[in-house]
Amino acid sequence: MGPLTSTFTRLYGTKGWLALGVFAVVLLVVIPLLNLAVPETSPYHVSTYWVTLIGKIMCYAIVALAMDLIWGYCGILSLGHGLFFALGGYAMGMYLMRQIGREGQYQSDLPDFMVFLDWKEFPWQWWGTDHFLWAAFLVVAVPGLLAFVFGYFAFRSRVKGVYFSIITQALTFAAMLLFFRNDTGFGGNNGFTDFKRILGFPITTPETRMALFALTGIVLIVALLVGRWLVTSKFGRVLAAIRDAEPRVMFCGYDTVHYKLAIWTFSAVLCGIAGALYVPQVGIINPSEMSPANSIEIAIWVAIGGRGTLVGAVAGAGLVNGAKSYFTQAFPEYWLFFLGLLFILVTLFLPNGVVGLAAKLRAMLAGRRPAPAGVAEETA
Amino acid sequence: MRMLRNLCLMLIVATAAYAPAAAAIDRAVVEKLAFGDTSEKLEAIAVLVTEGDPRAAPVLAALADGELQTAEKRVLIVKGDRATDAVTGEAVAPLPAGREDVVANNRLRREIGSALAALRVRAPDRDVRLAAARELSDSADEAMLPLIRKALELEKDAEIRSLLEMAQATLQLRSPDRVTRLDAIRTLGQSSNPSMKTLLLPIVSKKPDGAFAEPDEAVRAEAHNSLKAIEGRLEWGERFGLLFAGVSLGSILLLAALGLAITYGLMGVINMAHGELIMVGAYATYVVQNLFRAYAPDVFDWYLACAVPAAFAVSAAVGMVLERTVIRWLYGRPLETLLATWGISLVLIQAVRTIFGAQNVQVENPAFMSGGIQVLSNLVLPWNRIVIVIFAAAVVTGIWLLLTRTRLGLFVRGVTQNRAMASCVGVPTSRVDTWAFGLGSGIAGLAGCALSQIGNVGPDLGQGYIVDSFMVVVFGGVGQLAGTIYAALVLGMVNKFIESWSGAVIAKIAVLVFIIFFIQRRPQGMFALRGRAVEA
Amino acid sequence: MGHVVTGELDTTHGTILYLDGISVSFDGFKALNDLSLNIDVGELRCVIGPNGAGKTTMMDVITGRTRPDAGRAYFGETIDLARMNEAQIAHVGIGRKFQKPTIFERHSAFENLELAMKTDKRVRKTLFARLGADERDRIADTLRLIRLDPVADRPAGLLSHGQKQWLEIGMLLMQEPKLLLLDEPVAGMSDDETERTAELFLSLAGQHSLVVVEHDMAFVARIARKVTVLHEGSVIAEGPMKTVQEDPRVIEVYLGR
Amino acid sequence: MKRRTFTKTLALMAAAAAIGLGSPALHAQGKTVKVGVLHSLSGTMAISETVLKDVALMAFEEINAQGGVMGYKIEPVVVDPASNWPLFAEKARQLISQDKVAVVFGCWTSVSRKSVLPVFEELNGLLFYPVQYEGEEISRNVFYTGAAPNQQAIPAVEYLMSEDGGGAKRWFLLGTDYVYPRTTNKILRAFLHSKGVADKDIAEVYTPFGHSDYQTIVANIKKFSAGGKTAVVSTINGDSNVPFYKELGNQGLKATDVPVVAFSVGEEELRGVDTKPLVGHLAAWNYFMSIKSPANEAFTKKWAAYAKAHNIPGHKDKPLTNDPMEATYIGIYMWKQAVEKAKTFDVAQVTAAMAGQTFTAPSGITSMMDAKNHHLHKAVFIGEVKADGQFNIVWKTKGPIKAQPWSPYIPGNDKKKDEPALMAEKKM
Repeated sequence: MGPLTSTFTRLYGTKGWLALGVFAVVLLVVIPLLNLAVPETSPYHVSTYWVTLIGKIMCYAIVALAMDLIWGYCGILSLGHGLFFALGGYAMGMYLMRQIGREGQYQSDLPDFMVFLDWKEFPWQWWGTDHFLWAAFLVVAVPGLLAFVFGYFAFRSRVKGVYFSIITQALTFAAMLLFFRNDTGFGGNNGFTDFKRILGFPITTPETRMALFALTGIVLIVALLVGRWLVTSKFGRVLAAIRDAEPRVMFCGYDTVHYKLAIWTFSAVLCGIAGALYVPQVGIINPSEMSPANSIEIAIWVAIGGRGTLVGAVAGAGLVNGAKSYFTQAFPEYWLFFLGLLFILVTLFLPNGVVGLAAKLRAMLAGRRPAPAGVAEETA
Repeated sequence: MRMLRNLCLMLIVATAAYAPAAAAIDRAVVEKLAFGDTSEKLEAIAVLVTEGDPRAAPVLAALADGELQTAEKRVLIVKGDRATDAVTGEAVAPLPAGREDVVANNRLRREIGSALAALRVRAPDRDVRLAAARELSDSADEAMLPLIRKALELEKDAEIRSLLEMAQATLQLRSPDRVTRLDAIRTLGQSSNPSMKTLLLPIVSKKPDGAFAEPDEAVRAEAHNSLKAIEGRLEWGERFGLLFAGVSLGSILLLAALGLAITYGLMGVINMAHGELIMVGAYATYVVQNLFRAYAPDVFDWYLACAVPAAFAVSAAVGMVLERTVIRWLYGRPLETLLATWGISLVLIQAVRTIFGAQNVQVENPAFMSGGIQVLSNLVLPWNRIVIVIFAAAVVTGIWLLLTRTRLGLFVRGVTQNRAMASCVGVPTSRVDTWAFGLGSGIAGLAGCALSQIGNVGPDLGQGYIVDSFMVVVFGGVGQLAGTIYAALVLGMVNKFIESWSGAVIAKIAVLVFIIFFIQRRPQGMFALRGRAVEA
Repeated sequence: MGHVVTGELDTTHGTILYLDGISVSFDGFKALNDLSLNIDVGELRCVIGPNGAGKTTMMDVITGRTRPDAGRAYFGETIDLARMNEAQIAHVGIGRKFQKPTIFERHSAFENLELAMKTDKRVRKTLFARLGADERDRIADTLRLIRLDPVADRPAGLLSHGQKQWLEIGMLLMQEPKLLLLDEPVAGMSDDETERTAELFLSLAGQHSLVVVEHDMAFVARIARKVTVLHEGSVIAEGPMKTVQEDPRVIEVYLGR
Repeated sequence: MKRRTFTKTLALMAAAAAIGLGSPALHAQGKTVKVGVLHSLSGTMAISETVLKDVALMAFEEINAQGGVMGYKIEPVVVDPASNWPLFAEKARQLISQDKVAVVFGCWTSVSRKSVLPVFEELNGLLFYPVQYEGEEISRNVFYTGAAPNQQAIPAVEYLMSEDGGGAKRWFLLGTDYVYPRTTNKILRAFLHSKGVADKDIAEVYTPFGHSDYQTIVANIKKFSAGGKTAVVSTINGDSNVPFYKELGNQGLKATDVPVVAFSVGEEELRGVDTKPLVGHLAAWNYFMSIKSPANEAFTKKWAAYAKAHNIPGHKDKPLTNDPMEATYIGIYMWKQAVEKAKTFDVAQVTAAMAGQTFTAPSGITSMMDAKNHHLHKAVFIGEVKADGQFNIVWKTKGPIKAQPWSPYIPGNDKKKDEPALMAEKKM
């Protein structure tokens, strides 16, 4: 058994790989075909509406995955992950704004809002953002660097549990207020909209949309695999050990600050990438992505799906956002009742989320006693 | 202002009783007042003032209050469903149909304000005179100079005299006589009223053509001195105002966070529905207010006496129901309480939206909480804020007494410190949990009642306070009631001091960053107990 | 930072742990008051004392959890413990067992030992770490020693209390420390298990240095060569069990006035 | 465990997707036409937008009772974008491409409009936007039935400069920090400059969204007003107005000393305020509930009856109408007229038919859709707050004013065409 095959089997069993394969084929082959090749009149046509909706949800799923890595596996609850998501989005947004060129309302090289504020040139934050590669670097670097610096100080000072959650919330709240200011140079409340093209391709054509969709699908699958690789490695076991008994890990000789910092930064970078994929698909980025409520919601996706299982996080993001999209159209006046009740019922009756429920059901079908779900409850 | 006008009105009605009713005011002038355009109305007011007829006062007051109406050619003063003829003062019944409002704008109202003051500056009642003199001191116009002079001759009261002198000085600023001008400027320099600054500024500034508006150098120098003197006095008002603003914001943060300090700080429930419990309290206040308005309008001003316990009871009841049905199953799983209570908050918001509508509802301040107390000429402390500061202090005292002097408090402290042990010694832990959660929720309700007096009452009310509340509790140190109190005051002060020179947005950001750095320095908050490191 | 080893352990004078005049106070309460203690290489030392005497705080100071307000703590001749964090201290060779067994409940017994095993514990190495055959053998040996080999794959949270105590001791052994600090190692163990633990400790002494904090006097008597008695944060007596038991101050502390 | 659940989850996601896919995308079948309503019913904007949904439904009901549009009954499709801007875009796409609505009435905030705009342009949908806004935009897919800055802000400032308005010399421009106040203040600053007001006599202050503590700002206004006759121009966003006005009233700043003119405060915003201390403060709108005209009387009565019949919380006890409600109502009727003129629901033809449509608005003025620029010609009213929360109209324009979405006070706008760019030019 070579190292590669052993890694292969370590990640998933045959069934798991099969499921992942089906998932990949649906995302990367079936949906694109149904969208692009099947005529709109056909009942099998998948409309652009569905493509953008699923694309959006996949971005959320990547964020949920990132959240699960730190919360589910390392026990660090961040209430500020929306910030990293938004920063990635803003980095990509800057590039997209530069791509508009002179097609804005004012036919200027500057984005409309800058013309409007009487700015004569790009502020320093915008340096180099007309190059895709630099923008792509920022997508990774800005959330990563911020997370690294913030995490370094917070973990070194042993800020833990709820205290950590609250200061991440303060961080994203402060950033939101900062970005809301027009003087900050990111378009204030209106943020960035009305993108025209990406890498020279017009952004609203079905082909570009599909390319973005497929790219998101690939990133999601890669993120799943990398995440899986991480959590099944010894590194993953150390993370879980930190979650369950951090002092013991320290007395074993591990410097937990480094471990936490590594996964925390990775998680932030993943969020940034998700944000960068999200912005061209939904067509807007605005500071309200950084609102504390949005970040809380990310935690909720993970909890609904099932904390500590990567698939659960993905499923949770899909379920909650799918439900939201459906409810807001089917029961526009009452959907908050349904959503609220869903949260309450899941926490009360499905402590391990939807995935936990699935496991329980299967165990019951097989006539076995359900496996002890989580021997020790998490330490907050 | 309105109260003053009403006072004066009563007075005038009283004096009018002695005057022969037949002696009416000039019909032509009143008609000009009612039917004319703005400039004609102003002329009519000037005429009424120079005549100095006290019977003109009710007509002017009615115009300012929007109570003057016309019915064809008649001019009426309409109060509720009773009307009197503005010219003759006779009662008119029944109310004629097809009445039109006589519209007053700000300019008219301003003129009327000073005209009324001029008319009553010789009133027998000292308080009325004082109010009139105060009004005149910054709004008198040339035409009133004779009236003021006459009043000064008769006036004995030192305070009123000084105000009248001030009023006279404002009018003498433009006197052609240099000495009079100098005197006037010196008099104004003793004032601490910002509007005097307004009057003095033009004297020292240049006209568009570059020449000074005031040709005399000595007068300009004197004006400079006076301005400096006024500004020096104004600065104290600003400083004190800033301090009060900080205390006031702190007391609001404190009220918002206190309930959370119990449900979260002591009980460990990450209660995201805390904001909504505040909102429930505010809506309870709204309902009580409406009941009073409908059934007991006479004692409307006392509705708060009823609303405070009602807000506490309703929020506490909601909290206890939540505790019994949802939260009790989640003890020891703090992060799951976060999710469940977030769901609860969504449900509560939507429930309120369904019942009361998405728009804000009106909660009126009782009369005694409207307006403010004039501490310095440029510093008015609003009553509602003062009351809230006192209320916050009272709530803190109440909680402290409850926790230290009662059996429930003893139980709560016992359960929060060591649940198992408390249970062993016979404390009914589950009932204590319910009561403690109810207490925290009830305090949130009290906060809602207080907040309804200064801000919006709408379904989103709670959302605006939840982040701040958590910041306060965490900053103060979880589980430390005293920490919460200090944290609220510190954050309120810091916020206001930064805001005074950087603006509201930066101030808020700065406070958040301050909290982040502070937690790095003291990861357990301001009042953390340093103790033996607890294992695992 | 993190893994900068501040010099090698130097025990040329035969002392492995050297505490001098350590004081720690919490909000005015003196948990340790001018505490001095020397442990020799290969020694098995028992520390006893009533509740609140400062035993656990002393361990906290040695392992870097609590910083002393005053005094010096040296590991060997050269390593200043007061300037290092927990992980560094663990790395230079001090292992600690908590009063309440602290293991990774959701990991299997095998994984618990794997995580504790002495190896390069930096992030990068851990990411790509694979268990070699000799490492597997070492873990298997330790599992047998602590008699957990039949339940190696069971989540540690499902083990009995005594098994958890043993697992924690096993984890300590995997760390290959030079000095073991053991806080109430036999609490909750059956007589049989206690006896086996005593044997284990006695066999360890010599190659390792051990500091055992224990309330079980029978156990202390069974293993102790030298006993230190703490009271109100200071050492009030030190010596063989017999001598200490007859010390009037010790009797006074234990029986009360 | 993870492996096993993965398959399950996939099946679950597929099932969820299938439910959505299966939802019928019916087009105007038989004698009904679908019309979208895109207003936030939850989240921060619900406070303002919910009532627009209701007034739209009222207008639909009324039109249906009169026989519908060209004989087609209107079938409203109400969705809740939940004050979430990306969700606005998603819902817009859904309304146009899934539900195939003929037209959408919706949006309030500028950012929500900016978010849906590319969707409407891409799918060639039709949006009626009913709220006063900052201008600087003309889209061929949008009709703007609210005021442009020259239909609200500039007349108000002119009034305050006049002798009747108090002859203000110093200006305190106070707003929430977002694009509408920023633009409005920029235009006003340029306008004030053109009137000879120096920069030192203009203060511009912004507060964050949801700001609720106005102690410092009111103190600053007081301080500023010591320098000369001052007026405050408030573009504070809806929700923050209550705390601002309460503070103003309580700190004893009277309208006779320092009048405040607001562009976002109407009857609905004052619902939550005790207005007695605010008497005399001003608002500028194209409609007030207190306007006396037969059209308005009919409109307010209809609304009161509708609110009662449909048990709309708040409005059933105290029905209020305001400017955006009127603008929504005008938009719906103008759309109906244009459809009937074009004899089709086709967007391009309806758009063409919209030019020059007139409608006797509840304000009593005959509003006309501009032949080119997609904005309404509207009259401007300035009202003073009365003690009962209504407004006294103290000034109004002689007749309707043409909107200038490209404000002449912003440099470069003189070159702008006063009509939407053609499709060919828009193309990338």
